[in-house]
Amino acid sequence: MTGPAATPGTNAGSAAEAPVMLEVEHLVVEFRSGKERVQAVSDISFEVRTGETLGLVGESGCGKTTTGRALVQVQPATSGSVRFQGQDLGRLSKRELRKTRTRIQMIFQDPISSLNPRRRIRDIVAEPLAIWGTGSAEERAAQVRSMLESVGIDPDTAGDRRPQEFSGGQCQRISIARALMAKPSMLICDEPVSALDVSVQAQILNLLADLKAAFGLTMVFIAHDLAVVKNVSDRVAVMYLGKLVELADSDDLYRSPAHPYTEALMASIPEPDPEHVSTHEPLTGELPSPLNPPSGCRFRTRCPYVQDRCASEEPPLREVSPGHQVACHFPLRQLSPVPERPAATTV
Amino acid sequence: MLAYLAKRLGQLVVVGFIISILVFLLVHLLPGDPTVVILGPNDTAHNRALLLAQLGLNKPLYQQYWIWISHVFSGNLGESYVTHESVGHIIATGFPIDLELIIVSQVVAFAVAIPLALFTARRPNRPVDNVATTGTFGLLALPPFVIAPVFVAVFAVALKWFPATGYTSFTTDPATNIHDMILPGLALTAASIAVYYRLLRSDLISTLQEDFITMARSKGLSNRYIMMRHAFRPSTFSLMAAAGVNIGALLAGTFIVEYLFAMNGLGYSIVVAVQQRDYLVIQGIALVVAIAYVVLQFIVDFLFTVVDPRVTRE
Amino acid sequence: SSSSSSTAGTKAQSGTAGINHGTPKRGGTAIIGNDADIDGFYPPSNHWDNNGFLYANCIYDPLMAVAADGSIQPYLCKSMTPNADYTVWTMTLRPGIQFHDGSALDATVVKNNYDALQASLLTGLALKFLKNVTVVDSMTVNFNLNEPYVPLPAGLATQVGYMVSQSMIDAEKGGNSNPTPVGTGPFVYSSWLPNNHFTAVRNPHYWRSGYPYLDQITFRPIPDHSQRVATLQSGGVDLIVSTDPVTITQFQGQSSYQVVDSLSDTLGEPDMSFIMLNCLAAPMDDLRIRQALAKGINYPAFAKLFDSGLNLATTGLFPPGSKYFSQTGYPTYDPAAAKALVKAYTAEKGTPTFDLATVTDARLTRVTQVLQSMWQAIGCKVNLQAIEQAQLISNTIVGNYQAVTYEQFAAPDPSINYVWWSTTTVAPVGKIALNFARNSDPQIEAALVTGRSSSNPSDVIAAYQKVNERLAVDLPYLWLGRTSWSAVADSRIQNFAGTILPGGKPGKGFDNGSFFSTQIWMEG
Amino acid sequence: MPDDRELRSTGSGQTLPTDTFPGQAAVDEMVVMRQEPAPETDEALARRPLGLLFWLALGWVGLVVLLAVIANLLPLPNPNLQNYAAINVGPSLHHLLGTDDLGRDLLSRIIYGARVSLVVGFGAVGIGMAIGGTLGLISGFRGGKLDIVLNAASFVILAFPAIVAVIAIVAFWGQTLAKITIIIGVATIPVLFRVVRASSLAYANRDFVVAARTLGATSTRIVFKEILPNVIPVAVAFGLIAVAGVIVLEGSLAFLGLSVALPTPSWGNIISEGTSNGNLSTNPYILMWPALAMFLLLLSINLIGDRLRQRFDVREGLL
Amino acid sequence: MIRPTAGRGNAGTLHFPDVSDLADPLLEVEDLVTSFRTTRGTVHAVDRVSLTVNRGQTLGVVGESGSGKTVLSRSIMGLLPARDVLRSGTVRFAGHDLTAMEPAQLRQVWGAQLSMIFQDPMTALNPVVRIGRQITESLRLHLKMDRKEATATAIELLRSVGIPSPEQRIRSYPFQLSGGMRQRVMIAIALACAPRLVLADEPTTGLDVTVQAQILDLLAAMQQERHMAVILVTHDLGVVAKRADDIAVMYAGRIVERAPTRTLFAHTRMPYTRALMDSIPRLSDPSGTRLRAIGGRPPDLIHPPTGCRFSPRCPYVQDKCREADPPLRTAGSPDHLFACWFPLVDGVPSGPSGSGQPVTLTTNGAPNNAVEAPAS
Ligand SMILES: Nc1ncnc2c1ncn2[C@@H]1O[C@H](COP(=O)(O)OP(=O)(O)OP(=O)(O)O)[C@@H](O)[C@H]1O
Ligand SMILES: Nc1ncnc2c1ncn2[C@@H]1O[C@H](COP(=O)(O)OP(=O)(O)OP(=O)(O)O)[C@@H](O)[C@H]1O
Ligand SMILES: [Mg+2]
Ligand SMILES: [Mg+2]
Repeated sequence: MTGPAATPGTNAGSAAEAPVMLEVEHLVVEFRSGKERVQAVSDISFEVRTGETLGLVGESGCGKTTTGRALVQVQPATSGSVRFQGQDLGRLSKRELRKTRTRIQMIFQDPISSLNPRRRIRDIVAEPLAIWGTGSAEERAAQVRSMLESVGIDPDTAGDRRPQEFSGGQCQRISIARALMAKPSMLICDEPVSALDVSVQAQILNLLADLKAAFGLTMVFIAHDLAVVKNVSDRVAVMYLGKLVELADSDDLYRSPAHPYTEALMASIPEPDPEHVSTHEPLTGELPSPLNPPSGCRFRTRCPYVQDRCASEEPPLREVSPGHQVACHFPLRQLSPVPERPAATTV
Repeated sequence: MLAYLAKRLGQLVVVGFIISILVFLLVHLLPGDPTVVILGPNDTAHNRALLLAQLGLNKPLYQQYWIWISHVFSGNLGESYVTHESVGHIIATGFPIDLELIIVSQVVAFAVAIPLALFTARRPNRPVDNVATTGTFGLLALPPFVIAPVFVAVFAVALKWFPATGYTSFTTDPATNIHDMILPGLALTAASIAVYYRLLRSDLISTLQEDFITMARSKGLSNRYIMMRHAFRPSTFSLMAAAGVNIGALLAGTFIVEYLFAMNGLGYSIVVAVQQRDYLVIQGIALVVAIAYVVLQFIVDFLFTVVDPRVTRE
Repeated sequence: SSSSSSTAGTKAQSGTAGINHGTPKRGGTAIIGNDADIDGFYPPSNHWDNNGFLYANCIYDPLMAVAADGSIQPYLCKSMTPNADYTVWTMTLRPGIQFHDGSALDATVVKNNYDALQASLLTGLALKFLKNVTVVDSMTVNFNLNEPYVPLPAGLATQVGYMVSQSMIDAEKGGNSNPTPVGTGPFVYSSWLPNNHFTAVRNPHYWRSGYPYLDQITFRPIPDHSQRVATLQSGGVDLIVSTDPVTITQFQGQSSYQVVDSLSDTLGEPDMSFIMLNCLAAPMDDLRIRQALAKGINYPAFAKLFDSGLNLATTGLFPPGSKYFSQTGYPTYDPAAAKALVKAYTAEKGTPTFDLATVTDARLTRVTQVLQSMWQAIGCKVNLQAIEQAQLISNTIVGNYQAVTYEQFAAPDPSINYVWWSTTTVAPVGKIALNFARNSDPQIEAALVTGRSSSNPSDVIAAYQKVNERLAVDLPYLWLGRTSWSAVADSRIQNFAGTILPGGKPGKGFDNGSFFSTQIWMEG
Repeated sequence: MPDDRELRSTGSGQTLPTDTFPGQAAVDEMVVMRQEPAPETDEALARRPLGLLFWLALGWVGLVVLLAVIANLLPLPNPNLQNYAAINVGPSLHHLLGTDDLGRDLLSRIIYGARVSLVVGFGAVGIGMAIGGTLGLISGFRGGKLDIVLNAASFVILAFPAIVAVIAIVAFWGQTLAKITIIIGVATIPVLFRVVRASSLAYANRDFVVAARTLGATSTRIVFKEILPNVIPVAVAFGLIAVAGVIVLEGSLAFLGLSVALPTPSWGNIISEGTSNGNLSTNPYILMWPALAMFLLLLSINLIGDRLRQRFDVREGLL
Repeated sequence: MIRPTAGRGNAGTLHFPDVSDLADPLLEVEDLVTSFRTTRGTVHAVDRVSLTVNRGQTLGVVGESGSGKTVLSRSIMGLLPARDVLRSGTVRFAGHDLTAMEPAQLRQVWGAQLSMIFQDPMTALNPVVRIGRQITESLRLHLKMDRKEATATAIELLRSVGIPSPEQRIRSYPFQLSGGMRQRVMIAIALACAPRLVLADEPTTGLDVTVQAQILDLLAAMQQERHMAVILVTHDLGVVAKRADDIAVMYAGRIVERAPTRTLFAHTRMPYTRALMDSIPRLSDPSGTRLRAIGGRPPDLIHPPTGCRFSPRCPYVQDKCREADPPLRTAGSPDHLFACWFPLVDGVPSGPSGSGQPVTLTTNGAPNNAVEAPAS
């Protein structure tokens, strides 16, 4: 199954031709504590086109959140650049950056803590307008109302209340509403659904899809639930220990992962179906410490297909098929094309 | 660790230096000067000029400061203008008194506040808790100068359990020393009990709401064990921070109690020195107190790291 | 023996508390609670208050001392005789007296003592009349004066009469400003921890053979009055010294305590409590205001409030019974007259407004509150100031005050107070003046000169009566009473207020808060 | 310079120990457990019973404040009027609380004394809060050099023996109520600075602050709109305890003669008078009444603070 | 094997013999009610829940957030706040009624016989106590081990839950571990004394799939080894699908459907369960597929809706649903209980019934023997 990617989803039709909105080059983020340095993100590059949704997946602690925060410049990059609509965000002055803020927004991993517990929902959502002094008080109130309505929150009962009076799902929607009030062209969503139960999760994913359709929103969607990522993304990037290991169209990636880590990820997905039989051995071993990552390929310590070369040489990210990049010396696509999986049985 | 110590030492030097300048300026800005006290009624213009020259107080301030601070660095704090006692000796005899007062009062405060808080935090706002709260606030409303005479009337005059006044150093006679310290220590203890009790209680209440307490219960551990081993330690931060500030304030801040109990501690000595414009004594004590304060904060910070491993040094 | 019996016994013998003539016992340690510490033991560089003399009387002996009859008696010296015009006094020392370090008391050491005293910034002023002291022979010195000074022996019963050893003088000259005290006194210095305790032990080689009775004497300064009382009651000290009249009423009549006080002391010049007015500062520069203030004090009420009625109305420097006593004509309580005076003043210069300053002391702040209330009742506006001691002294010296509480003038002889009242020591406000009240009265000056230079006792008495009367006219001082010194001892302490001078005469026992410890003994 | 930042936790996102104050740590957990609230929650919150004690306490504080304010209008004798015919009389119809050793009416003195105590207590803490609190808020949020410098300054003030400074300043400057309030107020600045700074620090890197920044909020806006509302409950609760502390402190200064000039009554100096001149044994009422009034006020203030905190506190009432 | 002394007859069980018949269920919960008194009103967090768990079996409990899963498991344990809680009903565990036990007796059961894995490993581990001690303290308490023995056992336990170099890790504090490791430490603590029943409250939320799989496998292995029963609480149907023998679906404090896992997936009766399953994004669906969310919101547990609690959100709601509360009952297989007036048959609701009697259903040829649940 080589060749062009399968027909993209309904909403990704023009993504490939669309102009690049976000361009990440050689991004490195380091945390320092005392003498120790943790490279949470080590040298990753990717781009996101206008109107596209890029999914970002990977093991817990691999640097997804850090990447997301570096994109919106709340986490300073150690090196590398983030270009947004042609501007290098890292080089902007404080004032210029502040102006750019409205166009690129982030939904934080923990929706509850990203809302000020002491402020009323109405004020929180109106904050972007208040900051920029947009419109009169009444205009703002009207905008807040319509935005709350569109994220499925009743503005009449909710407006006067404070975040802690809402469930996680509602908080998530409120923080989405706030992010959208700024009318961004790009939205970074950091695990917006991981703590939510399936029904709330479904509501939010639908909402994002609607927004994307309505506003042509460009998104980076971070999650660890692969089914969710697949559902929302046009393309998916897989991270492992601070590195980008695979990047492909989502259907393509799920159909035939080229990196052993991606394959292991797919295999570990619990199917909500008691009849489903898993074909792969689950991944074993602990995530190596980012303090001293393994030499060569970082996945080699847990890779079932490891070879000598993996320890000595770091695999570069390269294309195995058009639009499908992988960082592996022995990508699964070349060694043995993965047989198409039997369609999961549904009830 | 070494780097940390070095950094701390650096802080100590800087803070000590700033304080030395401030103290120096402040005492020299005080109205009146030592000649008034020393010469008293013999304060004639002539005598005063002579005395000022004798004491080196006729030099420009910055020179005086320089002379003083360079002596300090060679370990010489000078001597009292009034009694001619060496400042080093005043501090050496006074510091242990403050230290003992602090130890006695704080040990008692902890000994009362901690068990009380451990006892009441499990069932807040119950009668026992209300009684304890009321009681500790009663203590807070009674300043040491009220408590001291009452204690003396009861425990010294009526019961003759403890001496009414006086201080014998520990090295001279440990038993008498401890005997002497009880009442003044208790007079200082009251306010600390209230503050510590309140802080620990409220922190304990928060801690007891933590999941890890339920987790500990789910292991079948006894309530006592949970309070002691699981709840207490994570609840001691405010307590330690408050104790740090409080103990710092007690350093040379015990004037009233030392005055009432006729103890020549630093608190008493520094106030007397201020009243007598005994510059070198004030400066010496203030400097030592400042250094002690920095060291104290160092200890508190260190205790933080002991109590909570998440807190790191640097 | 129980105190009641001993007190009763004492009364049977002498009629005075604190003076016992029973059989003395040897040994024991007396612990005395006093109100503050000495500032040092070297007479040239310290100034001694009652506590200073308490300590000094243990370590040192004075050249002269006051006897119970008011006469000045030789102590360390054998005799002292003036020349005809009282400008040269020849003193013969008692033979065989040794300092604690074994050195002998001779003419040289006395001369060296005076050289040091004269050179001192502190004591030099008090010895202004003294040209020098010269050695005549090993046991004889001459005091050569600049001017006639008749009451010189009384002057030598003060701080400048206490002789220290050559070793101390040398040590001081050598740069040790705090030399170990070495005297000829009944006790030998043992330890001094300022503001904690002072201890001296029996001098086995004391020249007054048989004395002292005690093995050891310890002084513990306890600054707070009630705590000092509590310490006595709890047995922490055997004797306390106090200025608070409450002490007297509290303990008088209690069989287990003996109380002596200075209220009936008629010798020399007593310690006076008064309000000092700055005669050069408005509104006190107007005599009418000073008069109004004097008339405005409801003295009977005042005495009842403060001295429990013990302190008799005071009209001047000398109490009835003193040889200097006379009716001074000091104004009595007359609110109507006071109001009229204030009214007159107000009409001219506006409401008299002034600060009444005091040190931060519970009793004195109470005094000032009462005075404020009384003076406001006659139409003055009084602000109370609590200022700490050093600043208060400083203010009074330069005249930066209007009215201030003061205690002063205790002296074996009134002449010693010359500088405080002399017109020669007045200076304008802002300049240093020893006449703090800045009262220039030529009549006082003349009387004072007579008082110190006349050898005729009746002239002297007349002179000081004149001073006293003039003060009642000029009103630089509003008398509040005598400072009510008292000592309270538990029943074990004997004879703390009775001392026999070397010549055999009884000495002045309790002298403004101090006493000799030579003949104290302890029972049981 | 000493810097709480050293005490930061590493990893694990738990609240920082130095920055902890009761009630913040488990907010998140709680929210997970919270069910969709009834629509009238805000009113319900307002109706949450504060307890009889709270109202008693509030009543007492209110009464004290009211009496102090309208003291002039009350049929009270002049608090400084000395009546030597009625010295140290016990409580009676004529003198409800008795008189002191100068025959002054104790009730009147205590009511007028409340003025001083309240002005000093609230005024000083107000000053400390306005300056120390504001600096703490900014310092905790901004960090960096500013924080280091302010910390060092607070440290220097804290390490300086306070009594020396007070004696010096009072000697230098005088003893009016306003001055005493300012002096004590200045002394509380570093303490309040550190408390507020600690909790500001705790919020400085919270997600909602970061979120506000991504929206383009300026630092000033973040400090006042995002951080301040969170710091206020802690600051108020601590401030109330500080008020209690300052009222007692004024008493200690009065004991040393360093507080407001006499005969202006303050609870502190009435207590101080009650312990001197033998009054403790002859007339214990002098000490007792103001001590009682002060005790009840402290207790009430604290109780109010406690209950208010409980109410503001998101977490309380869960378990 | 985790620990040589584990199993019956160890010191900890002496006070707590299993008095029930081995064939009887290990845990029988009957009419368990747990409510919280709050200032807004009483929150009926768990409402008349009955369930049973057999030895060695796994019961999955699923439901939306806030449906009472955590409260249920804490209520079974008896670990509820001391005040403002109402609990009634019985919890029989190994033949003993836990609700009737004194705290001192309960403490002998907790940790030793019955243990719990808490929902959030971040907060459930004491941040200032080394993990070693957090494991050994219950060993020392219940199994009377000495320090050395307990430490050795703790190391073994850590090793068995897959923590590398446990000898060193035992000295770590929780904050020094990654989220996955902490979760495993929690499991090690819960398993330390070889309890008969483990209540695992969302043991894998917030973990990525690879770690999640590891943990679930580990739990299953231990269960096999020790014949241990597990209540697996989760909102992720994917997790329970292959791990549980039975599944109970909770909604608004009640169990609304209960069946063996396969039966439940194959013949879902409750529209709610169905809706839950439908809202899961499927890997098999192409990217961008619209999800079928459940409309509306979970009910207010203070004023729950009358009738069927799911009725306001149920796509097939009928008048009856709003009026009468459906009892828990069976249809088809006797072990499939559900609370719905119009249960689904092959994905479509059965017809309305005017009689108010439970509808008799025939599914997969099962006998027509609907039984009213014994509930009140
Ligand atoms: N403030 C920090 N200081 C030090 N290390 C950090 C910090 N924040 C993150 N890290 C480390 O950086 C790495 C990446 O963390 P990040 O939060 O980006 O992971 P993630 O992929 O978002 O994980 P998760 O799925 O758990 O959210 C981890 O090893 C983490 O320990
Ligand atoms: N202490 C309490 N006081 C009042 N209400 C409570 C308390 N604890 C839980 N609740 C309520 O009980 C209900 C059930 O909560 P529970 O935590 O059991 O839900 P859950 O099913 O575990 O949800 P999640 O999936 O989010 O963990 C919720 O509405 C919650 O608000
Ligand atoms: Mg993340
Ligand atoms: Mg739960």
